[in-house]
Amino acid sequence: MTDSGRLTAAPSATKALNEMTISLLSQPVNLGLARVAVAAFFSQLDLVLSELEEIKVAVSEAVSNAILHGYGRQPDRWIEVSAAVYPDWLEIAVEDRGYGFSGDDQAAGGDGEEEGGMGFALMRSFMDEVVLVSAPGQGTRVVMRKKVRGAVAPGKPIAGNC
Amino acid sequence: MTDSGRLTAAPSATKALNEMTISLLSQPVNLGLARVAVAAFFSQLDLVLSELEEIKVAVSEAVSNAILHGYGRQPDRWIEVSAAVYPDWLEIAVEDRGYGFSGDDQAAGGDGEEEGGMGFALMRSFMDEVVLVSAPGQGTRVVMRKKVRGAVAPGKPIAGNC
Amino acid sequence: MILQLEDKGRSLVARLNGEIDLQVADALRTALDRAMGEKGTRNLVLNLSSVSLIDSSGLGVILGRYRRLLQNGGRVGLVGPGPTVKRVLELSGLLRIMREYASEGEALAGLEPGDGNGGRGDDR
Amino acid sequence: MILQLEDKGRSLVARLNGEIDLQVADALRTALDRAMGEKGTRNLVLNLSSVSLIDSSGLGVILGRYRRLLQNGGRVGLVGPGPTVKRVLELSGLLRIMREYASEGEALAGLEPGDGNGGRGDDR
Ligand SMILES: Nc1ncnc2c1ncn2[C@@H]1O[C@H](COP(=O)(O)OP(=O)(O)O)[C@@H](O)[C@H]1O
Ligand SMILES: Nc1ncnc2c1ncn2[C@@H]1O[C@H](COP(=O)(O)OP(=O)(O)O)[C@@H](O)[C@H]1O
Repeated sequence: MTDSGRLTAAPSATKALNEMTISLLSQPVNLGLARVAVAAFFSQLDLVLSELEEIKVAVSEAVSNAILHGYGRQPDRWIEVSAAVYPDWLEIAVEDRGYGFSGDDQAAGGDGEEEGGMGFALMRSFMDEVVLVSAPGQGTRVVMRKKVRGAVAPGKPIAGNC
Repeated sequence: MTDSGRLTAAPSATKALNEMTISLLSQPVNLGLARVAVAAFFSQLDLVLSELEEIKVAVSEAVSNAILHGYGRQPDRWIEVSAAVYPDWLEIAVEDRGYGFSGDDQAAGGDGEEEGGMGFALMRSFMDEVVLVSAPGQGTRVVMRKKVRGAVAPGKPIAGNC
Repeated sequence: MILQLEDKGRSLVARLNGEIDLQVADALRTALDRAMGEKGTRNLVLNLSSVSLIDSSGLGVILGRYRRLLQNGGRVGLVGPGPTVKRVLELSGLLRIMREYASEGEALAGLEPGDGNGGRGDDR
Repeated sequence: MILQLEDKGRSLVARLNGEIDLQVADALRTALDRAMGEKGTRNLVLNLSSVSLIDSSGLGVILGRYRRLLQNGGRVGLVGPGPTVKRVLELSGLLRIMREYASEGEALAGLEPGDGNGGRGDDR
């Protein structure tokens, strides 16, 4: 977790140009809110539509995991989704205070009837780096980072539809 | 502030059916984010478009006040916008830890070249109750409540465009 | 916000777009004032049909331009606000001092009757 | 999510809409299974052209229906995914086991060749 050159799940040393955090209850109805808020936040950048769509899928996976695995579908727990803009990249963190898991669980991958550990595979495909910090009984924090072409110049208004 | 039958700025005694909080930096670029997040959150209710638009204006006014008056345009301070669904009403709270103001300032209304205390007038027109708690040097919390026709049955997915 | 400007004789037509709030108010004010200054605009027609939201920061910009033009006997006409934008204009009292027109054409005709008589014709 | 179902002989056409995630997965699964059970569906055509997002919960529903139908020799055809939905289908390997068709018509013809020969015709 502290290899140089690798993203740590701790806040970046570089100062964010803009950041936000949204706290939501662990209910599937709030998945759309998490996606919309993150996409709206990043609409200040000049992302292309497919990038925004990929970010939404990654957010969906991480928040679904918090609901399903972190909290075992308990509906009254809090999930924190934060997003930040840095000069050359963007960052999303999803955190729960739930069950957590050990490396073994993760290696084991999915356990559902119909799923097979696709969540992290999609997060890794759509973001440039995914770092996971989890401890059984303490919760899970997933930090995802995506490089943004060229320097980012925030200032575009955040649009009403995203 | 504690008259019975009046909204207090303290959390309601009734348990919210769903709630969320978004923390954002005191920058005008984040106004759209505040509006979109609140509108996305309430898209789980069966509001008509004009109600959502009115809610967005009220949020815009309260967050603009926090940026302009609460923090005097300092761009690196936090504003918390929370939203909650109750059986018969919805609630939005906007809070800053800025300058705050006394009753006199409020009575004085606007001070800008071109404005005239329109903010609270619009919040009051578009919401059913607006309660203000502010103390000089400590910050301001505005709680806005809107009745929702009939009982609210959350569960509609939060849509991607709002 | 995207702003489109069109010069029509002594009137300036400005077509506003999107959400007119604190985030865009400064840029909008500057752009309108520059265009009005360059062109010696007498009357301003604001086409609001593509405005999805306006708040008091946006109202402030309109009111400021209104006051500027009024000093030279000019006026501001509003075109095409959607229902909620119109409610905001009404509640703020702007529709008591500025008139709404059904189209840009009617606004231009109403603000500048006789096309060049100095704009002193009334449009009550 | 809005789901529209149309029965086409031994195939069921399901037109999905919106964001297919954990929030709608249960309802989608139930609706598809009920319709497939009632109609004795052999093949399923999923029209994804109005799907704006699919995540692994949505993939799970598709994969589950695929496995169910496979037991009786049936298959699933996919129609019209947008670029990002298609990427998700590719990355998950679903497009290695299910075929994409250019239209509902082609999917129906491909899955049920000869219209009633038992669906054992190939569509490689
Ligand atoms: N927030 C979390 N809390 C606890 N365990 C988690 C969390 N996120 C992921 N996991 C574990 O990692 C595994 C792999 O996750 P993922 O790749 O998303 O696939 P899936 O959700 O389909 O199992 C999960 O099955 C679970 O054991
Ligand atoms: N968050 C806040 N922090 C400090 N003062 C505030 C805040 N919100 C409102 N005020 C005070 O209340 C006054 C009236 O606000 P408002 O009705 O929105 O009109 P305007 O913003 O145009 O002045 C402001 O001028 C300011 O003095």
